Amino acid sequence: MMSEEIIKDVIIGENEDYIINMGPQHPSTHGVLRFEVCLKGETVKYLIPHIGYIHRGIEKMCESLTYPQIIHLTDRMDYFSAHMNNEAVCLVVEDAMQIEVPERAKYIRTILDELGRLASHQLWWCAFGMDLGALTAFFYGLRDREHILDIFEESFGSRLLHSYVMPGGLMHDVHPNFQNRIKEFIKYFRKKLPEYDQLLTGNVIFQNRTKGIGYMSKETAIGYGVTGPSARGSNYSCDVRKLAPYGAYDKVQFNESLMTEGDTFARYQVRMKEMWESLSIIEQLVDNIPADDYTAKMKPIIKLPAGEYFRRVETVRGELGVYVVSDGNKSPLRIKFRTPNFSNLFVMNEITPDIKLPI
Amino acid sequence: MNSILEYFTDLFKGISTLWAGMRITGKYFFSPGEIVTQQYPENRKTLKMFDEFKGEVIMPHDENNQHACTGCGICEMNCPNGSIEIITDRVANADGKVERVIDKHIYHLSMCTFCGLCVKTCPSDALAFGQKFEHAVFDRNKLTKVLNQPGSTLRKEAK
Amino acid sequence: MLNRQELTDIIREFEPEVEFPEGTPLLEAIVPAEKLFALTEKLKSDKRTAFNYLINHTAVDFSTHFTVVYHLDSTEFRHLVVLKSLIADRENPKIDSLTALYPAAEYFEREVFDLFGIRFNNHPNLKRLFMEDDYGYPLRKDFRDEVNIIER
Amino acid sequence: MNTNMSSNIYDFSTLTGAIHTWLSGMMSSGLVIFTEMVLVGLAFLLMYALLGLFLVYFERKVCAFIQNRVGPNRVGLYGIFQTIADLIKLLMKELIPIRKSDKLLFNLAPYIVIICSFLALAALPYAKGLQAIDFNIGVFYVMAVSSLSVIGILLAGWSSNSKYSLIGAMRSGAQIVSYELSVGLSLLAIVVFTGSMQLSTIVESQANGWWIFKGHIPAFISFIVFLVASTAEINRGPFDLAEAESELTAGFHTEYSGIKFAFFFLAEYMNMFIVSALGATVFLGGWMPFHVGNWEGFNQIMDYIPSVVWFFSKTFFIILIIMWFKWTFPRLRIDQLLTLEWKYLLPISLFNILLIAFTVMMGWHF
Repeated sequence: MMSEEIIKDVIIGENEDYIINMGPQHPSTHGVLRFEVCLKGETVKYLIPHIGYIHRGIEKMCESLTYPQIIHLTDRMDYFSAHMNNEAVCLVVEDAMQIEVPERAKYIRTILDELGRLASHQLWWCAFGMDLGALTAFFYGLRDREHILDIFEESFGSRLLHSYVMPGGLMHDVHPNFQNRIKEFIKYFRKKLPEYDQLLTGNVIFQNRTKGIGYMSKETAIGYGVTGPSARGSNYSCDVRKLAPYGAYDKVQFNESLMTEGDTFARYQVRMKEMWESLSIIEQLVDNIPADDYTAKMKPIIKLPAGEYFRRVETVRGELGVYVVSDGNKSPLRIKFRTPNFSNLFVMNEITPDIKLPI
Repeated sequence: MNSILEYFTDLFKGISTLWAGMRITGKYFFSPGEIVTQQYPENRKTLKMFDEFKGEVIMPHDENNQHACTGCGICEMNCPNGSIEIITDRVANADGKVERVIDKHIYHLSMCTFCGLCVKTCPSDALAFGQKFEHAVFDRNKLTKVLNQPGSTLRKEAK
Repeated sequence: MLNRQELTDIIREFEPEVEFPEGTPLLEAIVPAEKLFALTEKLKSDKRTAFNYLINHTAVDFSTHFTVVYHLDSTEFRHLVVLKSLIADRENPKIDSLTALYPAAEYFEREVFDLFGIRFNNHPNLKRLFMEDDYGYPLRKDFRDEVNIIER
Repeated sequence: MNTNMSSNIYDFSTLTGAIHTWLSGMMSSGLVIFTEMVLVGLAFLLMYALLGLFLVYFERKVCAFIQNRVGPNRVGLYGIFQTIADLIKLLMKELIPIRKSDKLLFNLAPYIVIICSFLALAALPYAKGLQAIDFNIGVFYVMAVSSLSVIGILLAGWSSNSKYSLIGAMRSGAQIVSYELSVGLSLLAIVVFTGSMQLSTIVESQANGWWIFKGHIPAFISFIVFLVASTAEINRGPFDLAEAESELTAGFHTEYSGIKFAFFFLAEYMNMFIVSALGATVFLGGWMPFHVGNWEGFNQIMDYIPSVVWFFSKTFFIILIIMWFKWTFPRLRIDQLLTLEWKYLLPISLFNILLIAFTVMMGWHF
């Protein structure tokens, strides 16, 4: 006698997990992580993220490097928010040594932060479109991002990993063309951004694919430590630029983009709004860069007084915390980067079940 | 009745949003002037990098084959990846004093991350960034370069 | 938003054994390891403090002992506290897990376990996050790997 | 209205007739048929290869222009030999055997897919008098044959022992089976107008105007339905769920390499050609030139353009639209795909048939 349970279990295999791997070589994960996705039909039952494929032991390396040398490593943690990562370390060092950064440096840092945010959001937009199958979006996003990278290249010589922010200010002054180029770019991009909306945001296929998918409540976001645009889509106000302004953020008017729906489309809209906000922040700052020194006077060898320091900045993807334990030497005893993606990723298992496979 | 109305408004709204997207792509299809890609090897002659471009670390020499590097080793100390090695030599100068001169300034391009700390910290401004960007070679050893040219000497500042 | 003194008083009220070091930029509280979970539970559930957001959790190796560090924030009041616990036992370091209070702690703790070898009691899934199972604990000061790490 | 007088100069039946009489003079009648079959087969093989190569190149150029790029431009002038270079690369690639795969079915699948697309070519009228077999059920035949390729896709997905392939194949099966309905119903609209399923008759009936103009709004609706449904039936974006590369790496042909992959690739492009050619024949008048009412002079000029040119330009117009779809829209999810078919396309086309039957009954069409 076979009971119904046994028939279901053994013969039909109903309780058997059908697991497919998304990554690390899968086209949608680009070699950085692996999702172990368990399916029932086309519906996701559960999803386990596996990370560490590009873990480079930066924290260990930092223990034998001086602070200016650490900065060039922070670029590589998240290369789309290289400036913000640099700035986070610089803020810690400046805090600890009590250095007053010149206004000019603060303004330029803030402009660079926002330009970096724009460049990253453009790349996010095009990669998001590509993952959904709209390949043309990918090229439009990259086309516009090129203008920002050109601005970066003209001033700092590199397009992606520019260790340009130094403790005390900047590495060298910006190119004389800097302001003009930014103004040109803003004029150009204000015309192109509505096209993004027409191509993807309004599209009925796109809206059906994203609305109601991956719902994350505010409590889930806080509990898992999700920050940045992902959390702001759940009406969780967590913008460090507003909460604890650094740089020149206290001198500009901007709104924190919040959405209440908490689904993928809300998170998408938060980022689209942030692009407009970034444009307006840059517009407010670019004409008012004060003529000043680009850096404060710094000692050739930077030694932090013994103690523990913690600073947070808002990177593109959320809150980056830098925790430094110094014993008075020129390199830290322990440095810990609380990266936003580490926390943002692990909420995946909470929000993905019961949605269809193309996430 | 309402649901039927909804059905048709949904349908036509959907079609209009699709048409909006098709207008954008159609516009670009018929405007070849918007093409932004560069024809890389063909435009080598006209391709000009920005002045600040970090292609590789070079040591500028003047027309007398002289450079400004004193061999102090600050760049070596500041390099986070150990991509600079300096070999100094002790040579007796005209006055009979023994003085430190640079023998070889070795630069491993393969390890360099272009952070710019060596150029920034150099006290005598002996290093700079070059404009060359085509670094591909078939032999990894070719990426290790000696920056000071053979026979070059230290530039003496006019006192 | 409570200021530093008020927070100090509240924490002292919850747990009299807590020490508060002077002259730190943020409010720090050194908690005995076995009291950590109880104190954090109170800090989270109390209406006045409402520390519901674990920003950061890590450990520091001071060669003589480990310090486990928690940065707690309140999304309601936006005040911040740093909780620390000292673990003197280097051979078999152990501390209570905070996963029951903060889901975010699960992965922070797995990372700390992976890099320092500190075990967390009551952790639902304490496996190594990055490294292989038989690899050492790389962020300990006495860690040596002749093959993969070149020391200068 | 006798407009076909001047287009007779391009009538291919004189050419084929001449070949037939020349061959009959040399050999027995059975041998003549055999030789003609071989000739036709060779001609189709050549056309298949050339069209496949050209379509791949065309697609790459179209998507490049849409995306502000130049597209292939290195191999030959404007990169016209790029696809030939790709083909040589594919031919030289290793065929990777998959462990625990069903060897027979795994090897059979690409052939099924490519044979199905090959079969459909036979019934299409390419020009006046240039048609391999003029079935009296031509529309039915083309549809039946082109929907057979789902068998090959399912076999490929099942036999390659890969989860991605299996999911891709299952999706593809569900998709093709359901969209087959809408394609059929939208073509049925024109069959009702014409009263015949023979493709040559359908073309002849459009001598005084294409069905998309003659059939008023119902014909236009069925044209739109046909475009959408046939795009879905040939697994192209935005309906390319079967090979959604950001989800299933490559769907049902994940495990294929070399020439077997090339077969799938080529068949996909040829299917696109076949549905476009069918659409052009049924809705846009096939090889019939464009005529406007009583403008005799204009119509005369149009007649001087060869009918082959008319056929291929119409076909490529539809191909261009299908490519425009692909390079604009994001991909649908599987449930939305089925919703679109069963909730929107099918009721609309059913209602449309009713409308057309009424129009024909009242004789309102031209």
